[in-house]
Amino acid sequence: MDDFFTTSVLVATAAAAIRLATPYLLAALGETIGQRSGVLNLGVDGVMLLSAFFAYWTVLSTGNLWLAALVALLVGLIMGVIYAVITVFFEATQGISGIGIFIFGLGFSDLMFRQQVGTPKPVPRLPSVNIPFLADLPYVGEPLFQRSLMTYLAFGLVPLTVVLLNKTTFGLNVRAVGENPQAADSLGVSVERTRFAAIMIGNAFAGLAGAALVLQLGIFQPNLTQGMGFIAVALVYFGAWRPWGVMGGALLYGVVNATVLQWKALGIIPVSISDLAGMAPAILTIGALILLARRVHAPAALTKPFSRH
Amino acid sequence: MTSTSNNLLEMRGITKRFPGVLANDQIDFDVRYGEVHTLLGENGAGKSTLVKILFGLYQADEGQFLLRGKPVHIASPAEAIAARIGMIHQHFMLVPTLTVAENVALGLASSRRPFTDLETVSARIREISEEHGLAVDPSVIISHLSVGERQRVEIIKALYREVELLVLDEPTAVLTPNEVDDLFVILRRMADNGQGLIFISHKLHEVMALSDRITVLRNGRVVGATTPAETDRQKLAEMMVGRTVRLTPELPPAQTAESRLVLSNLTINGDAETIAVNNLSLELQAGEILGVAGVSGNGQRELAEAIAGLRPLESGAMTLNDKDVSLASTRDRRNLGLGYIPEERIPDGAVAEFSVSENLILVDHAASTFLDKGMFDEQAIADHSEKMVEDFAIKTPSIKTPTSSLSGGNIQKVILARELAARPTVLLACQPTRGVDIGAAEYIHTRLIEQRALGTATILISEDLDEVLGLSDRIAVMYEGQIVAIVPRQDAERSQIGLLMAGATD
Amino acid sequence: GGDDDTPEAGGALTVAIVAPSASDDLAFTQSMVDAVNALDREITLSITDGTFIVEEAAAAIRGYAEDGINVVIAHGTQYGASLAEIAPDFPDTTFIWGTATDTQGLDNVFAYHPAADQGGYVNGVMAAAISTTGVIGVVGPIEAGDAVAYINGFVEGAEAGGATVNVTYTGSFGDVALAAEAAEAHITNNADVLTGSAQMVVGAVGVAVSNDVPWFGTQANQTSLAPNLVVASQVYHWEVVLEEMLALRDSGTKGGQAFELNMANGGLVIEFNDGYSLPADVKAAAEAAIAEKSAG
Amino acid sequence: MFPKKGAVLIDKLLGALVPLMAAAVAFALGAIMLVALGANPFEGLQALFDGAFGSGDRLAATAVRATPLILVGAGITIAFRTSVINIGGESQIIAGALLSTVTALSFPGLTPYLLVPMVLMAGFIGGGIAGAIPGALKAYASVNEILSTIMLNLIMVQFMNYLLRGPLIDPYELEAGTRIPQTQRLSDNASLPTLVDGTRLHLGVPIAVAAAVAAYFLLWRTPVGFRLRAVGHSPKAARAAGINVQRNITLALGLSGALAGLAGAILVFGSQGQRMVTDGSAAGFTASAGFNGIVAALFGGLHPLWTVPSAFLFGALLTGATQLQRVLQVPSSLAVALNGIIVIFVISSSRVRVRLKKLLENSSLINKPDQEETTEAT
Ligand SMILES: Nc1ncnc2c1ncn2[C@@H]1O[C@H](COP(=O)(O)OP(=O)(O)OP(=O)(O)O)[C@@H](O)[C@H]1O
Ligand SMILES: Nc1ncnc2c1ncn2[C@@H]1O[C@H](COP(=O)(O)OP(=O)(O)OP(=O)(O)O)[C@@H](O)[C@H]1O
Ligand SMILES: [Mg+2]
Ligand SMILES: [Mg+2]
Repeated sequence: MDDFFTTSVLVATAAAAIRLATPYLLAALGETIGQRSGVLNLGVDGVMLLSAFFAYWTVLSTGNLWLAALVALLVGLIMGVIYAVITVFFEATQGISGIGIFIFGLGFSDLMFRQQVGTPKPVPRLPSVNIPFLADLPYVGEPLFQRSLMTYLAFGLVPLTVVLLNKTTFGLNVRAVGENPQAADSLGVSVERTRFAAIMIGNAFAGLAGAALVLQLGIFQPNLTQGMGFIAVALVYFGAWRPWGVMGGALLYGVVNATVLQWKALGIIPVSISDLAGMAPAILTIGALILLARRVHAPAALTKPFSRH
Repeated sequence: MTSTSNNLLEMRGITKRFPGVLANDQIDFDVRYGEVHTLLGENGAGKSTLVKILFGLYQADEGQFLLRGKPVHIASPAEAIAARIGMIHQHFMLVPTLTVAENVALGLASSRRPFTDLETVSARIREISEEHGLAVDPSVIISHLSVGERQRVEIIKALYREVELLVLDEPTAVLTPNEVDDLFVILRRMADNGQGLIFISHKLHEVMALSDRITVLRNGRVVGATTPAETDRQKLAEMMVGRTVRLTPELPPAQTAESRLVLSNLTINGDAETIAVNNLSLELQAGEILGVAGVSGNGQRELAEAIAGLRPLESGAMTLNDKDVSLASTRDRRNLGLGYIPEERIPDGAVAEFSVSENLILVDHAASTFLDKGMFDEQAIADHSEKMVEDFAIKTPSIKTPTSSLSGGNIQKVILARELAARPTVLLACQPTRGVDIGAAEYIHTRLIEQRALGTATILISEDLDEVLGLSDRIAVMYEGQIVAIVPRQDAERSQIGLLMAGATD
Repeated sequence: GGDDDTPEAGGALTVAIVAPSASDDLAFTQSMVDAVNALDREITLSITDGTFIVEEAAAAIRGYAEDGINVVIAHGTQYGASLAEIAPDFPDTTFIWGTATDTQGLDNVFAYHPAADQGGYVNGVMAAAISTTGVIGVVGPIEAGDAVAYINGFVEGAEAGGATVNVTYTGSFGDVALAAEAAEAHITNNADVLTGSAQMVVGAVGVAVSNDVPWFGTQANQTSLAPNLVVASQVYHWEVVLEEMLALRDSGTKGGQAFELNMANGGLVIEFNDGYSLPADVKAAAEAAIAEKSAG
Repeated sequence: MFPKKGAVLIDKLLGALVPLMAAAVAFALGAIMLVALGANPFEGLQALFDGAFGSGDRLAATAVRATPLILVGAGITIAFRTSVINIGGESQIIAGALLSTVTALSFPGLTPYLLVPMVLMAGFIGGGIAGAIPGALKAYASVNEILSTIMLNLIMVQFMNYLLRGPLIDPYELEAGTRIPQTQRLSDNASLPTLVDGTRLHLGVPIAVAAAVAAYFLLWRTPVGFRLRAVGHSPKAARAAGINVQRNITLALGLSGALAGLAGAILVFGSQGQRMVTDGSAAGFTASAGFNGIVAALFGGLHPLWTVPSAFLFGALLTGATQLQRVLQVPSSLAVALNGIIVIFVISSSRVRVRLKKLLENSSLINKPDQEETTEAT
């Protein structure tokens, strides 16, 4: 245990935690916006897989990381259009259509990978960018201010999302539509358009999450996300539909994962029970949900399709 | 006598079909500047449909209308608002988690796009409150407001948008007498300012009090138009229903016997951990109807839920037919002879998606008479349902019809049928005729009096003072979680009860 | 049923592989595909990969047998039970099954398994020698199969060289992200040499590359993953035992024997990467270790 | 009278046609993908078909493949009718498999007549518990079931890995040092008898079909199902009527999980492996039946009976995919992608169906006679 509580290890763990948290945070923030408008998207994981693959493929063939991120964003938007049409215009059951998107993403990214790439080849990873001065701070400098631009983007989007939801007209519409679509409709706010936009933004974020994952790992392989997208959805509830809360959840998740890995590496967790340790994050999330669930208020119209008749 | 010039709105030959229903049939209807024009009619007569068409929520199949003399086509609420038409729905159109200001700002262009400009909005709201005497704080969250206050917010929304034509669909269904009076003052002032109002209500004294003109619908057709001067409640009722109705039932003297329900020192918490019912005691006799009068929000709802077993007691005890039921489940209480007609017929009283038949057996579905070797005996259930539909004159295409497509009054009859069929010894009836047309209301009242004759002990909780006065052997007035007075029928007086409801202690 | 076959010695063969992971995973499955391609006979090869599920694999195995394929390689321990049911129905077909130490008494089934610990030991010796911090990180999937054998051998060799070895089993064959973070964790605990087993190590290799840390591979030659950081890979040359099996088949023995892949029979080979400049003495030590293991 | 019949007929027709059309479109897309992969779509279809129905044995394989989908699907419909969404199929399958495995390990010598029912019951119970947990969490702690079931999926996989590597691992694996994470081969007394010799068709198949039928009767012919549906539509009305909402929510997820658990037991004792083995992922054992079951249920219009043919269809798709890969060397993940597309189309089509219905009814003669009814009714 002592060799865990050394500055170098703790700092490294913190760094790992933030690295791990980045894709979760991006995906969960997007999902938050969608859910505040009353749309549950369980397809996040599928969208992440697709965008991750296409980002990887782009780097592989062009070597351009930024192009890759852009491509991932586009993939997210395309999936956004599809999901929006399914849920907003066809008023499909959201829980299940999300699963459809997930299964499709899982299969199609796998298919594309086997056809186009096959052998996983490492690609360049995002360089870490040091923030002047801050980067040199003791302890916090390395984990917080020597990160990749994707990480800065993810955490920078948190306050932006807060402003978007609470200070803009669009945000007001989103919150109204997620609580009482009939009321919004009766005041001439287009429920369809608002939800459509919210879904698009949400999926764009999911696309970025996929990019972040690949650009941090420098590799892709089938089912790369291993269910990250689903956890991202859980984090939205965990964060009580508030961006800061969601960020807290993502960080907590990152910390637990990073710590478990460190402890495995240090032999603090014996190999014989390493699987049990792997349950920790999920159990923690459920525990937190049990404590929080009663207190928080979910968007009243969440998962409820809207129509006038 | 209506010439386009002084007409704010003219609807001509409006027809609207729904699957299996002709909701509006060639309706002509107009509203003049500065008048309150009332739409009257039974449940399902077509009132809401007509105004929903006006507001762009539904599209008419036939007919067209002129606004300020010009033909217009309104495809959506947005267009209606643009045309300075406002609508106040029976079920509030407010976002409970947002503030008053945010609710008002919703859908309006902001001066600081893309950002909201709540300061300006709040300021304007205060001005409006001033002008019209509508006191509300723009910064409070809706869910913290009383029903009456929410109603005010709805009106502010309309005034903020400077509507010229305001539609109110059963705005008073959930208001208390005092709140209704306040509302009418405001509406009258708006009319005097030259705005036109369309008013929908099932309460005839309101209609008589507020209207300049009255148009009566039946089965989607206009069956007559009149003015308060030319008519009275009795005549109106007959116009609506198409037959004579007895508005005030007469009550044979009660033959009270042993006590059925005893509430001793009940204290009950409200939703917000506040004390809603405070040390309340009450005894209910067989064969009597005890009316509970009171301004809503004084603990009636919590009391009812506690009696039904849907809300725990903080302290006190409750016996039902001499059994202590303080901790008993709803099912146990029902098995002990409790019947319960909830305040909200949908979603509390009946399952909207269930067929009429399914709702009729919602409580007793497991009764042996409906079962055959553990499985449902479809035939037995069908027979039972058909009988209920007939006995209670429920207007429905078939017993398989989804309950959601019945009118409010008929849904209420389904619930009544179910609860009475169980032959309750104690009946808890909450707002049994809210939003129900007088035809149905009269019918429900007769049924309640029948039960009384059969020895059922009934608690009637209602905000409709006429109903309470008309039906009760004793009237208990609730104020701030306590019963401030119990007045016997013979010496009950409208004005005095009203004072007690308002908290006046003599 | 396949009865139009049994070709003459050394003649053309139809071979099929059914394997649990991707045929180009640079690990377990690819090692077998490469091996079959390395056989010097005229062979038409068809592959069904990514079928970890026994039921799917069984369908494929039976399907190939029905199509009259001469030799069906069931490249996964878990396929054993299905084989026990299918093999008897196709006496003319040779089934090759591994990794397994016995043939379940089926006379048209050959079994094979690698002594992966041998190469592990040699890699361990080299790792200990080139490590300056004396700390070495190992990333494993779940503590199972030849991964365990390799890692145990590696630990033994490295500790013989006086290094401390930290082993992390991520708990999954698939989770690249976890493998990567596990590698990062090792590096922060100042490991300056890494190795690992199974298909998810590509994640760990990525980390090795960006931290410029040497890497030891196993199962297949992983040089392509990090051209100048992979020191050496233990490569499975299944063709050695495959040749023996096919020879037996030609001579009419359709199965019934189990084979071990080891350094003695040349089935396990340490392939050094010329892209990495390995100190002469270390290479010498490695060769010594190889000789020792080859002696058995 | 006629018009109502007409309406019902139209509804039924659309009900059957629309999903099929949706599936057709999805398959068209699949064909396009095949072309993109440079394969001849007709050969592809041919291979799919041949792989699924080509021989008695393959037909049986398809049925076997459909079995867990039927069970999970039936469970999904029960949950859905109570308006709880069960994404936890994977964890419930595993829980059932584990408990039945332990049972078989504990009484290896027992006669099949006892042991087979016992392992099936164990699976049912194991899955039931894994389902009831999120059920209770939702009912009593208002934890969203979608999340708790997802989390439980993650937890159960790790738990399975732990058991199969440690407490339950085949002793032989330890001494041989190969340490494959699998149990020893379980007692043959527990294995499900095959119904047709020379095929894989085993007792699990009829059991699954029976379970689906039972689910149907439960939901629409018994008070238990009545209560579940009442709670599903309107918890408030149910509660006011004296129905225990919390208990019924728990029950719904419990039953849903129990059926999945039964599937888990069948996966173990109906398979040739006759043992549990893991590759570290859930799919490695369940073949994603927990998710594909949702697809099957959906395609069956969330009706237990329709789930059976629909599950068979997806079973065919999945077994066919193996052949597809063998013959055309097309990755079997194509089938997965196709599944996704089918879900998307079918789920969307249900709305299309409603729109079509409204259209037909409003335009056609259907409502006119009804009007007279309503008018003369006064
Ligand atoms: N969206 C709809 N779909 C189908 N039928 C409808 C719809 N809206 C109304 N109807 C039917 O049209 C008829 C008229 O309904 P409407 O709401 O206009 O009655 P109403 O006069 O408002 O009744 P109430 O006094 O109960 O409010 C009723 O039979 C109702 O069932
Ligand atoms: N989708 C629908 N299908 C059939 N009838 C409907 C539908 N929606 C509403 N109705 C009926 O249209 C009428 C108007 O609906 P509204 O919201 O005004 O309720 P209501 O009739 O006023 O009853 P309540 O006063 O209890 O709300 C009601 O009779 C209702 O039953
Ligand atoms: Mg109405
Ligand atoms: Mg009404």
